[in-house]
Amino acid sequence: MTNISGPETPAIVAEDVRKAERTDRIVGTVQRQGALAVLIVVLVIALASFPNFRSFDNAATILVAAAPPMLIALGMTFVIITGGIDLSVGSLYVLGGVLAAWASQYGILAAFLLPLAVCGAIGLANGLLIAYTRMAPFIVTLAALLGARGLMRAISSEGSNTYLVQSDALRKLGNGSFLDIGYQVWLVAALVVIGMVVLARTRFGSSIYAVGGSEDAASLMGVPVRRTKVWVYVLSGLLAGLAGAINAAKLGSGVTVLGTGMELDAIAAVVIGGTLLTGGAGTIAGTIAGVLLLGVIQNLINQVGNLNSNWQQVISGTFLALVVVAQTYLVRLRRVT
Amino acid sequence: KSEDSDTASSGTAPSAGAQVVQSASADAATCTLEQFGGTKIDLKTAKVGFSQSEKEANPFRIAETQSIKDEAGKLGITQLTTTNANSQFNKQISDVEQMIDSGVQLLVIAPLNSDGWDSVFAKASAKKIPIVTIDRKINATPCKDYLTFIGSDFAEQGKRAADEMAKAMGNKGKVAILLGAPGNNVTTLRTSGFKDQIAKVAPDIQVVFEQTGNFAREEGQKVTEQLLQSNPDINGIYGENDEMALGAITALKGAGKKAGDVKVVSIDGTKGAVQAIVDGWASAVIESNPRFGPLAFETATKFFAGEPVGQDIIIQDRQYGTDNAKADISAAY
Amino acid sequence: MALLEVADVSKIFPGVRALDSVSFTLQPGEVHALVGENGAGKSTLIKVLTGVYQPDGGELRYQDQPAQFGTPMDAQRAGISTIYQEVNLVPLMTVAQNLFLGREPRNSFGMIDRGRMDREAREVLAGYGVTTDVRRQLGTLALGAQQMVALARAVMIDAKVVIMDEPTSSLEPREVQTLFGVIRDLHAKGIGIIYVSHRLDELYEICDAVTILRDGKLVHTGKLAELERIKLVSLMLGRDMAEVRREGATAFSGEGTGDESAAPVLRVRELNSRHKLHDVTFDVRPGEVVGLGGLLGAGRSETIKAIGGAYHLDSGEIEVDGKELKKPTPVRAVKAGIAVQPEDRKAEGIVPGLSVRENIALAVLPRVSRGGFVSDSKIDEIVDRYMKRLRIKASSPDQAVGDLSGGNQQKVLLARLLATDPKVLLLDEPTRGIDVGAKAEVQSLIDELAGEGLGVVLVSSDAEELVEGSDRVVVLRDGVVVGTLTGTEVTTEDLMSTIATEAHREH
Amino acid sequence: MSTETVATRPTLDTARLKAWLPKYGVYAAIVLLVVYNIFFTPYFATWSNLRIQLIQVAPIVIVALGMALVIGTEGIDLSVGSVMALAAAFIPLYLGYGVVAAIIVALLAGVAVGFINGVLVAKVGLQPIVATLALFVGGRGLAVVISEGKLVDIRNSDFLYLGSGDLLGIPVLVWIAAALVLVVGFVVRRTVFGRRLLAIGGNRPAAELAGLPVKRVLIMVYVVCAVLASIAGLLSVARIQSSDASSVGLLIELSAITAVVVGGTPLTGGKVRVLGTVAGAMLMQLVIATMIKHNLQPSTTEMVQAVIILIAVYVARERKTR
Ligand SMILES: Nc1ncnc2c1ncn2[C@@H]1O[C@H](COP(=O)(O)OP(=O)(O)OP(=O)(O)O)[C@@H](O)[C@H]1O
Ligand SMILES: Nc1ncnc2c1ncn2[C@@H]1O[C@H](COP(=O)(O)OP(=O)(O)OP(=O)(O)O)[C@@H](O)[C@H]1O
Ligand SMILES: [Mg+2]
Ligand SMILES: [Mg+2]
Repeated sequence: MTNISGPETPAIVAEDVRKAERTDRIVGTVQRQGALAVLIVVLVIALASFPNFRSFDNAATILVAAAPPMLIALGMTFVIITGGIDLSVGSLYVLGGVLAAWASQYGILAAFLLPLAVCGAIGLANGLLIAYTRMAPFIVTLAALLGARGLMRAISSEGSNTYLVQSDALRKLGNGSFLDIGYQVWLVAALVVIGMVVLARTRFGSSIYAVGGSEDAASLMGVPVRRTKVWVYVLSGLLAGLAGAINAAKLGSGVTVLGTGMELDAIAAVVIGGTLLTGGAGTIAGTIAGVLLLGVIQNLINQVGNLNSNWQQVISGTFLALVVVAQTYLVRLRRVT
Repeated sequence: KSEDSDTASSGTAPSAGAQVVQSASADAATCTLEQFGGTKIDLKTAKVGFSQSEKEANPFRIAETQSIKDEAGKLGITQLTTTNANSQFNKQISDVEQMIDSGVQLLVIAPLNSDGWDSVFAKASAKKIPIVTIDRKINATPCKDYLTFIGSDFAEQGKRAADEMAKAMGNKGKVAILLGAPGNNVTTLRTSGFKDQIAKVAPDIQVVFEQTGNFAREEGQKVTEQLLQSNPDINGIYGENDEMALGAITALKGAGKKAGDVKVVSIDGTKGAVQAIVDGWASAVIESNPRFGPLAFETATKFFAGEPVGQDIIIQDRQYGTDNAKADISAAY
Repeated sequence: MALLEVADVSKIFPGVRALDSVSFTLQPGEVHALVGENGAGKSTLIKVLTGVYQPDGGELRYQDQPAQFGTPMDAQRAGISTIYQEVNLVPLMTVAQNLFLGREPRNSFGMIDRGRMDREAREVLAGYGVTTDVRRQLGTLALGAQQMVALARAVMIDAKVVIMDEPTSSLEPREVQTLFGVIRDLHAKGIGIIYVSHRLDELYEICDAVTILRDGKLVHTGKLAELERIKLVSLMLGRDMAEVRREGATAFSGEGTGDESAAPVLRVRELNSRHKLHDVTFDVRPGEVVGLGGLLGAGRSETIKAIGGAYHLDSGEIEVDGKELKKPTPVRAVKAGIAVQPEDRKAEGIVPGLSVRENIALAVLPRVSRGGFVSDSKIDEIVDRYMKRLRIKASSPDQAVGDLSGGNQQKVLLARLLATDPKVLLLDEPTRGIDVGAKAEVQSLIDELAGEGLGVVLVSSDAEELVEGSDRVVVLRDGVVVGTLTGTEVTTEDLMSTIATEAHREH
Repeated sequence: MSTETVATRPTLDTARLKAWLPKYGVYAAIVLLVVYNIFFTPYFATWSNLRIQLIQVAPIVIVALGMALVIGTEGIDLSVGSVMALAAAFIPLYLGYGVVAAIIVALLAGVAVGFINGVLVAKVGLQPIVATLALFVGGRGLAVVISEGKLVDIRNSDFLYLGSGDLLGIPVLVWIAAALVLVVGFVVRRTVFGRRLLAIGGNRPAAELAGLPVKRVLIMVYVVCAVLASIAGLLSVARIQSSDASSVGLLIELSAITAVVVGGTPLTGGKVRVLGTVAGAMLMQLVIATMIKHNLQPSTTEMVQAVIILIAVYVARERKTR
């Protein structure tokens, strides 16, 4: 905006800075906040029409339930901004839970370290394969989805063996609360804030956007493309493992029948949050809105009550389509210049 | 996938298929309102929540949910909320928590999994909400974490299937197991019960093949097709639910087998499976009864009235064989 | 003492020897031109020098030490900074982020200091005459401005060697002068510069030494001043000097072919598009080449795309051959006889994965098919005709277009347009980034097509090309037609003054 | 899987191998697996076994064909399983009006779903994975609503002929799949639609500017994919002799995508390998069959599948040329 050009150098880009900038800003804001706008609308309607929705407890339940998906979607946001995708998170989530429950016999620290180590290692394998062999992320992580589930079944006698959480500290973490809001919500909030700072304020964050925006350009500009890619998958794996661990803490056991379709929910949340699947753009704030939106919709469908489960599916599908279409049009509204 | 999916026709035929409680031994543990620490309420005006685990996409689940709703209607319970977790365990947990938040006073839960209910118990016990779990048991302390369990004994079902299989095969031969969905308690118990009993009553029967058919007819069929290629000398197939067994029968027909060449025994008691006995393709079907409504509310009424109720209410499952299939098919669901 | 030196490097791609024992030396403070036809191996040599590719043979020495760069980052750290020919920035990131990517200023907590980054970015860019909000997405900037950002980025690090691969291909004359100012500065500081360009004037203006590549082989290296222009061209093309001498600066005949009295084949009336186009009006008669002049961002590309139905119009009328084109879409425009050659060949022109054959036939599939089934013989006929006519060099019609050199890609694109039998050709920078030989061929082709009665609209940032190629020039500024040059007015001077005076009057 | 020879300097032979492997690696893998089975799996080399494998793979092949077309346009379709469920739900409802009527209704359901997907992708501009996710979730729900959650036994023998009948000693199901492979192969290679589809996948803006009816082609592609899925759905119903909307085609989208990618079609669009897709489906089928025949547990099966997918895709991966 400020025109610092010296008197003798003529302004080369003499476009109408004012209008271009305004359009730009609005497009950016709406794209980033479209999910938030939809979320607010939905919340207002829900508050007005469902008395049971209006309680603090209900809000706390929604937040606690949204904690693991939030972690997974956080990792997914990083991955998707680089232009990748991670289908393995659902399996890693279950695996993380089983490992955490098993390791809890050695204390709470072990209960976190083991799932983080194993899921991080699988994320690392994903990342290495994707970064160094140029195999499509979709297919590499699809294989990891199968592999991690196989591993989970292998260590739980084909899933029939549910390990119980042995550590009281871990159970407490899962079901205790601070200011009446579950510990896990605070933990997730802290990680989300760290994630935001990393993405917006560190060189690693810049690299993530650069890799997704244009991989070739990024590598020519000296961005460590491969290292960045490896790291986002490691992060995604770690976060999925952690999500599994905090979920195990809440459930008190390493439940093996979880997590199917979790990766698709996470992708949906991220996309609803305005992150482009093609990479290069996206925000964590949007992802938060996306995750909460899905959680609230679920809660509302229950509030309506006594709906046959199949109708519930039809309604969720329709709602998903409506939200994404609305979001797209909000963005488009300003694009037509 | 469900452990019990079935052929057409839902609804309840109260007279034909009502659940019957196994006569409990005298010293069986009971629970009273006092022991549990709850307050007396009138069910009619109470808020009641029912959490279903799987989609109402198969007769067992349809019959189960319908039976709860019908019975509530019959008893004049107006504030019944039902949720369905669509086979997603975390959703079932938050469904139940949401119902607790909204102030339900009695919870009936068909759990998706036996473990993992810590957070629900924490919330429910704080408010002293009694929980009746139906069809699958929860691994926790009755009369404390939850009130009582009403359902079948899955290991027992497996054992009875083994007895029938041994009988049908003349105590010798090779048998294949079509397992249910991996990781499911029902699968585990129906498998262990069957294998233990076979080893006991018919040691000459070898279990040569165990593959999952995920409780689904199509997968039961596919797995059986492969099985018949690699083990053409198989004599018996144990399906951990009727659906897989029916898939197996289709595969047997496709492979040119005749009715009775391979003995088929399964669990559930759906019309289709019982019909297969009549047609000669299946040897026996062990029932697993889904009509929990009357028993669940009867137990709750007794409990709130201060009477002791059993902590473990095991229902009697009937069984169909060549002798009674034709006559009793109307009782199948 | 050489700054950067390679001896006998080779680079082999499947099917091509892109570099064949090439040696090259760069002295400190030298501006070294690297020239050659499209596909001669210039970009490949640069990529080998900067660690993008590993050579299949040969040796690299930097500051008299044997060197090997595994990645572009290694080369950058060692002080070799490069503006690559193609993509080199990230369009979705802001201008400032692009400028500082990988070396962002950080505060004491190790976090990126956004405020400082933006401030410094503004200051740096102002030095290159670019004044814009540095928090804008780079992709929304005009190509020229993007190129300037890339340049600023390359020069900002303490480089000892700056490599520029066709930096001026999307720059305005004025921007080119700014660039040259920067080069002279670097030169004075003793920094070595490798400069790749197809514009010979520029080479002679700014370079000291020259290295010429042909088909991946070194054909000449030495002082540029000692090499006659004609000689340079003949070395590049591997052709006889006399043959080259016969042809002028551009291959345009310079003779008007338009018929003054004929009814216009294209009538454009009062095109309006929010913020970009305002009442743009002009005619094109059959056989006429109408140039669209103006600075970057003047709206030339938008005008062309709007006529081709690919840019949103709020109002306006377009008539082709007397018939109105209602609600233009690309499909309708092609049907009406309009063919558009977009500015960005890679992103909007060719389909790189498909063969030459399929690219040429792409727009006319219904015509070469019956009942939805394509007829190979009909396609072959068309492909054969245009490959011959445009002298497209490909190993076979089944070669993927992405593997061709820039000039040949451009010709394939033109062939696709011509195959639709258009009445009007809209050409946006048809000779950008293609070598002298191919350029001449394209230019004479444009003449030839106009001679056959097509109406042609020509956009070119090369003022000489625009002036020599056009019968008339319509000058745009900020989406407004500010003047039309006809007859003897069609000169570079008149063009510049029209742009300049109108610009003054507006401010 | 044959190993790639590592050489310091590319010689002609390794170059040839490198060019050959991506194209034919999947066939080589099939051959290896078959050879292994012939030696180590009893009763493998029998006609009836081949027959079973072909029958089982047929529905996946049919779905994968449509998926390959969608992937060729740089899209993806998650809703195929739900389409199969919808087709399955309609069959028993309309079988009373005759086999043809039932089939037409099932196909129309496919057309409708494909149309919605196509419009969401082409006109609204949603990203394919999200656009089809909506119907992935909602479609099956709708199917189960339509069928009222009931599993219905099918007894119409004409209809069952499609699933279990033979023609000239070969199952009808296999004939149909083979015919569809030929048709799709022909469409991709020889029709205007096929060429346009590839151009759109290769460079959509270019295809738009060249005046191709991009939106129409995209909608068509999704319709074709959904119709193929509904064919697979009705054939599955005919094969298992009952219609169960809640289970038919469950998770088939992943099998189909795997088949397509293992078969060498890149997810980045612009290219469709029809025979490769068939081979990809066949390879995965053989892997699963081998596991089952050797009575391995699901955990092992899953892990082995993961490894085989990785190896197959690694070998078939496109080397970056540009
Ligand atoms: N990655 C690659 N894979 C295969 N062939 C390539 C690759 N890069 C370049 N080539 C081929 O190598 C030769 C040299 O290409 P290069 O880009 O170096 O030419 P150039 O002199 O820069 O041409 P231009 O003036 O068009 O930029 C060409 O034949 C080109 O097709
Ligand atoms: N003020 C602006 N705001 C956003 N984008 C702009 C602006 N000015 C130019 N651009 C973009 O920069 C590119 C070049 O601008 P435009 O097409 O208007 O110029 P032109 O006269 O065709 O110049 P040329 O074809 O020589 O690049 C276009 O892609 C356009 O969208
Ligand atoms: Mg080049
Ligand atoms: Mg332009």
